[in-house]
Amino acid sequence: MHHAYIDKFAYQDSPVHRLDSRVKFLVVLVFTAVVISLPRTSVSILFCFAVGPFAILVLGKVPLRFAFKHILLVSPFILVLALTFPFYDRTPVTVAFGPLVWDTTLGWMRCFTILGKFVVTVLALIALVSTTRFSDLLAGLQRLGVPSLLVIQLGFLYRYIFVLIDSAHHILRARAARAIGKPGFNTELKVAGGMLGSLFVRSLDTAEHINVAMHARGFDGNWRTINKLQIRSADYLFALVAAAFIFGLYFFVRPVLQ
Amino acid sequence: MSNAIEIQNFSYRYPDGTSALSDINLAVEHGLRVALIGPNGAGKSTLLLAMAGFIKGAGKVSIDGLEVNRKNLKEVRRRIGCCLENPDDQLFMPTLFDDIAFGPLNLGLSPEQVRGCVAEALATVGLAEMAEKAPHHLSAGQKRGAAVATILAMSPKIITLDEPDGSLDPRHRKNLVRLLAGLSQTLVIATCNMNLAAVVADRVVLMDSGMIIADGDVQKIMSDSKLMAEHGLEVPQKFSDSN
Amino acid sequence: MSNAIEIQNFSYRYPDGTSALSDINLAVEHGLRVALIGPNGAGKSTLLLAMAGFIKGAGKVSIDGLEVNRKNLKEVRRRIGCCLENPDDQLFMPTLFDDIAFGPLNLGLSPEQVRGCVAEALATVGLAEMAEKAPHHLSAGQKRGAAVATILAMSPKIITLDEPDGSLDPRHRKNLVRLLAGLSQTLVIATCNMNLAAVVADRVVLMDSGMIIADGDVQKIMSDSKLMAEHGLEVPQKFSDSN
Amino acid sequence: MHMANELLSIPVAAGTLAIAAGGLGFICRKVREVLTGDKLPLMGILGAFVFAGQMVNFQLPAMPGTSGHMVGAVLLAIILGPHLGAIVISSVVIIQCLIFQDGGLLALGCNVINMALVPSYVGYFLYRTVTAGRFSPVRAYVGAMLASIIAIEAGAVLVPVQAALSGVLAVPFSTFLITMLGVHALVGLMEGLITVAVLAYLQQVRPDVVTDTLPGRVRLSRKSVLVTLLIFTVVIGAGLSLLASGMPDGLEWSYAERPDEPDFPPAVSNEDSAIAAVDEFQEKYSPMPDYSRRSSKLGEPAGEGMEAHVGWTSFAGVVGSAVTMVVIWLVAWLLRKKQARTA
Ligand SMILES: Nc1ncnc2c1ncn2[C@@H]1O[C@H](COP(=O)(O)OP(=O)(O)OP(=O)(O)O)[C@@H](O)[C@H]1O
Ligand SMILES: Nc1ncnc2c1ncn2[C@@H]1O[C@H](COP(=O)(O)OP(=O)(O)OP(=O)(O)O)[C@@H](O)[C@H]1O
Ligand SMILES: [Mg+2]
Ligand SMILES: [Mg+2]
Repeated sequence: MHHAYIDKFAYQDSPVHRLDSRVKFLVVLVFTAVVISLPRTSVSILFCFAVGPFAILVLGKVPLRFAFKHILLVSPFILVLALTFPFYDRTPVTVAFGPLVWDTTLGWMRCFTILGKFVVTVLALIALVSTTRFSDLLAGLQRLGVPSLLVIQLGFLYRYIFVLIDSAHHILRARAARAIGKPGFNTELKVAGGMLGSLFVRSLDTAEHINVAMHARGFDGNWRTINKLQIRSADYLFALVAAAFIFGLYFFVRPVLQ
Repeated sequence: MSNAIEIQNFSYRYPDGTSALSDINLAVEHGLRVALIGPNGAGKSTLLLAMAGFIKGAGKVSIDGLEVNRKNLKEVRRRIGCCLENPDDQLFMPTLFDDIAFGPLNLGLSPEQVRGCVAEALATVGLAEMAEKAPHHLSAGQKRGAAVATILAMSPKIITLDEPDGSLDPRHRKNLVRLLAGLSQTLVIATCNMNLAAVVADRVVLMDSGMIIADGDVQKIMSDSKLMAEHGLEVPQKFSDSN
Repeated sequence: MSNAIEIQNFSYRYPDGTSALSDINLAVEHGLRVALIGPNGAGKSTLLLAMAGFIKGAGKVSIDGLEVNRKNLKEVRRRIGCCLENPDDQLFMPTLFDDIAFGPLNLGLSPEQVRGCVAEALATVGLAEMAEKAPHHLSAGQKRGAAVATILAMSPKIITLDEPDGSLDPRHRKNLVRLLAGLSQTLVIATCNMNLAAVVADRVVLMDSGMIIADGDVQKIMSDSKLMAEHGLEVPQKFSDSN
Repeated sequence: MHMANELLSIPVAAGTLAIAAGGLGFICRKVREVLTGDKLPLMGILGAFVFAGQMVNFQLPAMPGTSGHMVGAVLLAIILGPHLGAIVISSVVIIQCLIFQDGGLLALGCNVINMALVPSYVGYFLYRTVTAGRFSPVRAYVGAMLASIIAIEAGAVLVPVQAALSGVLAVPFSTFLITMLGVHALVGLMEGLITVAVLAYLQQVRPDVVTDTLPGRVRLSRKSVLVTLLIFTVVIGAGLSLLASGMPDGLEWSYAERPDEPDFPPAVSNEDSAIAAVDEFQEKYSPMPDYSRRSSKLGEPAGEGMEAHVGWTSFAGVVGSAVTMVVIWLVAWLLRKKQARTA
């Protein structure tokens, strides 16, 4: 599966990895909100904001090629939408960039802004996820008030997505090995239903076994975990720097670049 | 002193009507290593489930002197730890540490105690540095070890293991044997691998079609080639050499 | 005549960067039974996948003289039938009959021919009466047989099997050996069970860390205890007895 | 289907996040009372199943090269009941956002509403209505089909509505709406077919799963469903009428006044009452008023002096950022190299 290993860099070690997941999450949330509320036609300020996630990715030893490859993977929907702007908004504008001056339309400007915002916010999210173990992120979310039922679900999901995706792949392989001719749509559907059904039945079995395994270890309906999170001075420092970066850009640099 | 495991006239039928166990009688003393052998579908896994009270059938099951019933269930599960056939079913938390801590936490230990338990259990199976890994990033052999560690961390008096050597290569299998041989608890191991049974067990219980066919000395049962062949098994290397 | 399987300088890396196969060269003549042995993670399963064109790496793979590429894929799959590691993955239809009929139907056989194929394949693996059962009601051993039958029903010229003896008891294992010995097709069997390899194979290929370490005579390779131990394997009963 | 951050304004994002969080919190609390520990792994695994199930694709008949796959919300709602189904699908959506970056962090509220809450409840209610009484396979299949199509459409309708309320769209609202409805009619149809196919398979091999769980452990009272539907309808209706009134000719929809066509009636201007209200709301309550949204300064060609000024500062900004990035990268590279040498 193409993105099965999105979190593989989360298991490295670096100063960014050691930061508390709650702080990182909140910083990324604020960062995203601020980037989204930037003016709709200013592209250059986005470059300044991009420095933030870029720094995290570099400090966190996440290869940039990986991050950009991933952005490409998730971009089709927004790409289509962004490309509608030039069609509907043909207001002519003149853009000057350093020594270059050229004519274009407002639609194109907004198209690029949207794409730019998309890249910057996804980059920030990738920076978060690839420098934070998902288990830590979950623990952080729980401490931030997400209901524990949801956190448990997310934990199970994270654990078993890869197991079941592997099974799905294997089943698909088995079909491919024997699906040589051109079956009709009916057969296709019946087979797909069968494959999903058998995957489903197997999921039910797995769930039953896990239930046994949980109860075998004294589970009584109350979910207990050990708190491993702890906010240290490095986290305060990071929050401070991040806030200075985000709001500094927003309040001081953005008006100038306007 | 009471026996570690005592089963009297136990029978069980799966909801779809399959009779999986019929009239099982079994007593296992403390500190013994018992191998439960038998062909596919003999009822080995079902019997292990019955011991930990996961299925309720006709008859009586006692663990460490406690009768298994709804009231005692918690106490029973504290004394018997069971490791399932597929390690993927056993490891359900996002990290190995959380997974192994799950049992001790439910036992009500303090965070420090839990940390101690986990570290010790991981060290026993040689996965000390893997604590923060996600279980789905482990290899098959490591998963198997981790699954055993989840049980060890609870230090139950009795441990049951279902096909602990499935899909392991010879080297990993040897490591497993060494690990099992080093345990001091009462062990019940269900397996179709006669060589594993022969090497690890102090006593052998042969099952087929939901019944106990033979029960006793390892050498005596496992070198009886007629009995073994009758139940779809074979004499292990260890005893066929000596014959 | 061309070889049944011919692999030249084949390398493969999984998307996560694991190098699973590096510079594999292998040629298998028609009608041969080859055992692919090696420790867990050696790359056996990956190599089998490469043969049926499920993964594309650097290098060339030819099946029965046809190069495996996108254009030839359908024709290649008609000639090579591959049975996956886990029988649950192989059986996805509601009844055993449907499952085994799936391949022949895709080959474009008429309903009568399909019925004939299915009956024959089921008879070969001894599951003739089970045709109308749901696959998940079968025991592990029966599932394994059924998975093999799905391939047999298509009568490909070349069959690859991945750990065909996993979770089987000794009797079922013996049946499997008999079944495999009775096949006239070219066979490639990946296994960590040295005894199976020793009994069934005409030729042995030893893999480790994605490379072919040794390739040749069964007796010569498998009785070399130093070589075997180095790669986490062991000398099978057959050859250790004779030593 | 996944809503993106960029299509939302801060107030809409915050509002939908609050609604989604409130809704999920409420469901979790409600379910906690009746949920036994036994259901936890089942829910988790079925969530993972939805992920895996989306990999199982099949060829569509009409359009070679495209393939359909399941969405899963309706199937889970049928099997687990609406509350548990909603929680499971919500966690799927959250994982899609956090691990796979499908849909942004701010859009999470919208996505949970559109893809989890609405389809689960709408789908379950329709399925229940059709299959009410005794179970029969035909009813189940018809119900599942209907539930799938309508539940998915209901979620899909919300995407253009949310985008329009945020005031981001360039595409005319109606065009976007029709496109979304059209695409999702197909998605819903596929979902329906596949849900039926899976139910048919289950009916054959695990009839207990299909029939036993049908009533759903957690009952949904008809009244609460009707009230929810009512609120839902009112919100959508209000949103739609709000938008409709903002479109003088009902079709053209553009934010910019068009200097190229001086006679062109400003499609949406600050005078326009409804949009102005939204606007004012945004200005007032959003922490960062999006003031440049209709800034005429940008819409018009900039004056000579202005142009030069703007051009050079943005140039400086971009170059400065690029230099900073290079410096960061170099420093990190040097540090790593030093580390490698000492290690
Ligand atoms: N969930 C189930 N529902 C119905 N029948 C079952 C179920 N699980 C097992 N059985 C049946 O019960 C019998 C005993 O199964 P069990 O799993 O205990 O065998 P086993 O000795 O562990 O076999 P194996 O060596 O294959 O693991 C078999 O006939 C099997 O088909
Ligand atoms: N889907 C995958 N993604 C990434 N790495 C994989 C994947 N599947 C296998 N690998 C890795 O590729 C290597 C070869 O795996 P393979 O499954 O071919 O081994 P094998 O010889 O079949 O082992 P086993 O005896 O355990 O079946 C291993 O290191 C394994 O971890
Ligand atoms: Mg078993
Ligand atoms: Mg393998």
